[in-house]
Amino acid sequence: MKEDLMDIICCPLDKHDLELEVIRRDEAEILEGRLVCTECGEEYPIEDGIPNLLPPDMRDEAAA
Amino acid sequence: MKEDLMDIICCPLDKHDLELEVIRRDEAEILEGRLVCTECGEEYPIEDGIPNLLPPDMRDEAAA
Amino acid sequence: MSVREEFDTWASDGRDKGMEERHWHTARHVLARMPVEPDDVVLDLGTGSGYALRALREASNIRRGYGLDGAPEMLRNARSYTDDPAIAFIRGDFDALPFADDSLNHVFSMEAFYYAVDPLQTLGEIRRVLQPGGTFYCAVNYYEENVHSHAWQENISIEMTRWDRREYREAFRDAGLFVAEQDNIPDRETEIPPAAAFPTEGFETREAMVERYRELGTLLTVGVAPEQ
Amino acid sequence: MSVREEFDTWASDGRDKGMEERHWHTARHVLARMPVEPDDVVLDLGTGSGYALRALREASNIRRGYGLDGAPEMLRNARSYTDDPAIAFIRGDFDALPFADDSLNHVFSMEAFYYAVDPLQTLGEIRRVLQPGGTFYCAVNYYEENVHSHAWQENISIEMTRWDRREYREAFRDAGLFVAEQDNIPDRETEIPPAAAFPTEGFETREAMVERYRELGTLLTVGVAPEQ
Ligand SMILES: Nc1ncnc2c1ncn2[C@@H]1O[C@H](CSCC[C@H](N)C(=O)O)[C@@H](O)[C@H]1O
Ligand SMILES: Nc1ncnc2c1ncn2[C@@H]1O[C@H](CSCC[C@H](N)C(=O)O)[C@@H](O)[C@H]1O
Repeated sequence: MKEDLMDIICCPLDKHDLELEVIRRDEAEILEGRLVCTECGEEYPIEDGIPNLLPPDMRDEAAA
Repeated sequence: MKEDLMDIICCPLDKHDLELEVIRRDEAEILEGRLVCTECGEEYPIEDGIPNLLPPDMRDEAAA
Repeated sequence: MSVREEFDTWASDGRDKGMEERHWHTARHVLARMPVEPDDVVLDLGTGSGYALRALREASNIRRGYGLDGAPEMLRNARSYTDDPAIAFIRGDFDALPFADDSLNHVFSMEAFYYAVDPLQTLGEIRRVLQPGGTFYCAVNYYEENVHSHAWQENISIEMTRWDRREYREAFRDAGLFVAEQDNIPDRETEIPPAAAFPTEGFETREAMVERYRELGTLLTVGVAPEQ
Repeated sequence: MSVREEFDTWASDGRDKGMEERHWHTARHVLARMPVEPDDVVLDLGTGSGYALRALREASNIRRGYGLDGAPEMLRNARSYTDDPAIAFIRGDFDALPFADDSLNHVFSMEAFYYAVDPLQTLGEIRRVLQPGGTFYCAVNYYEENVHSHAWQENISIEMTRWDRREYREAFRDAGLFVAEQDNIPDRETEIPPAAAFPTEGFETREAMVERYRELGTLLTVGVAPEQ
């Protein structure tokens, strides 16, 4: 995902802003990282460049 | 025209309510009459059952 | 010349019925898209023969259909084509609508809007008379992208507004209407003769006629009234 | 079974591309109607292969296209089909959209909406994320009037909502969306074999297949978000 996505996405639960933590990136985008809700603290993973913003109770632990 | 039209029509100039003056009617509707604006007093003719709600400056005197 | 003078002649010529037949090819698809409910009140702007109101009453059983037109001969004819007590005709002008604020659920108009002396004023009036969430279905065959329509002005004494697709969207928005849809509705019914028959009176080539009817067809712009 | 389990298999089977090809017959007409402007941001709900975003970028040069889907295999494939920097994919659920209030100009959804666990909740979420005047183009082949679709539930582990035309309009309104349009969009491209070929695997008679594709086609309901 690219940084500009931050302008529009939010926590799926309480709709508050997210904070970006980059683990791995290339020139174009973030490949691995975390999105952390500034309100509830919930963490959403970024995997293979795709943010997983499923509500945590729908998240499957088997996710690649 | 039928009376229920009064619920919806208004003076084309100032959009105020109209008052109905019946000259001739049958069981179903008013055939000749006048619609008078309750605000500006402008008169709009009903001719052959059709109300003429053109703004007065567009009204042709030759109208049937 | 006035709307009355121009279009009364059309009505006396039988062109009201001629237009009904030709416009129906695309107007019926426009009408089919309208989200009308049985309790709705609908205005047909520049109603001509009044066919749109008759069709809406049959298909959707709307509560009331009002046809507004500036030409008394058109209205007299339209009145004679129906005895449905829920349909009524009113003489008036597009730029000074004689309807109360928020009094209508939908406004339909086929091949008439661009005759307005001041189309922005007309759009403002439409917004005024529509209830919040009410729609304006504006269908025209005369518009910029339809190059085959450009010459029509030569045969009509009323000045016609020739907007392109973008100008329609912008004008709707300038008048405070949301734009919900824009589409070209093909006329698949007008018969197109084989290539050997061209040039015809209307078209140089078969391709031109195909473009006019099957591709460009009728331009529909749908506006929605916001909360006032 | 979960969305992931059901639809990841589809993506691995190549059914994402298969759907793209089949749905394109009607989806392209739906996309063509959307009043998108070059500066708009559009969400594709249940994006599958992401074809709608690619098409919108090409046709209308929208500013950003976001594809949301619950199945990671779908998203991985969709991502591999484009290198357009204005298109991005997000894993999420229809009932808990991870988008800020008023952040989108349009939402498009083809053959996906009825998989929502709580479709009214989804509509509420769509209204929330749309800017005032923004549109929701909701296209489905699975709906009550399309009797030929009723059996589809048997082959899918996710529970599907089967509303009729009126239920779609009412649900949109209940969620606070204006209904601007409802239409059946025929599929004129799927080939229909001659009568002698019937019964086929899918249809008892040729008439049934004609009704399914040429008449019922895709049900489109267009909602518009009011001022908040
Ligand atoms: N400014 C104006 N005010 C009211 N009616 C007008 C008008 N300009 C044109 N008209 C009417 O608009 C109609 C256009 S012809 C189209 C008629 C009909 N809708 C159809 O599809 O066949 C004519 O009947 C004409 O009298
Ligand atoms: N509740 C939910 N949340 C997010 N995505 C969902 C979902 N239910 C179904 N989907 C996704 O919706 C898609 C439906 S298939 C349609 C794909 C595409 N729009 C097309 O026209 O071809 C699948 O990719 C599936 O993973």
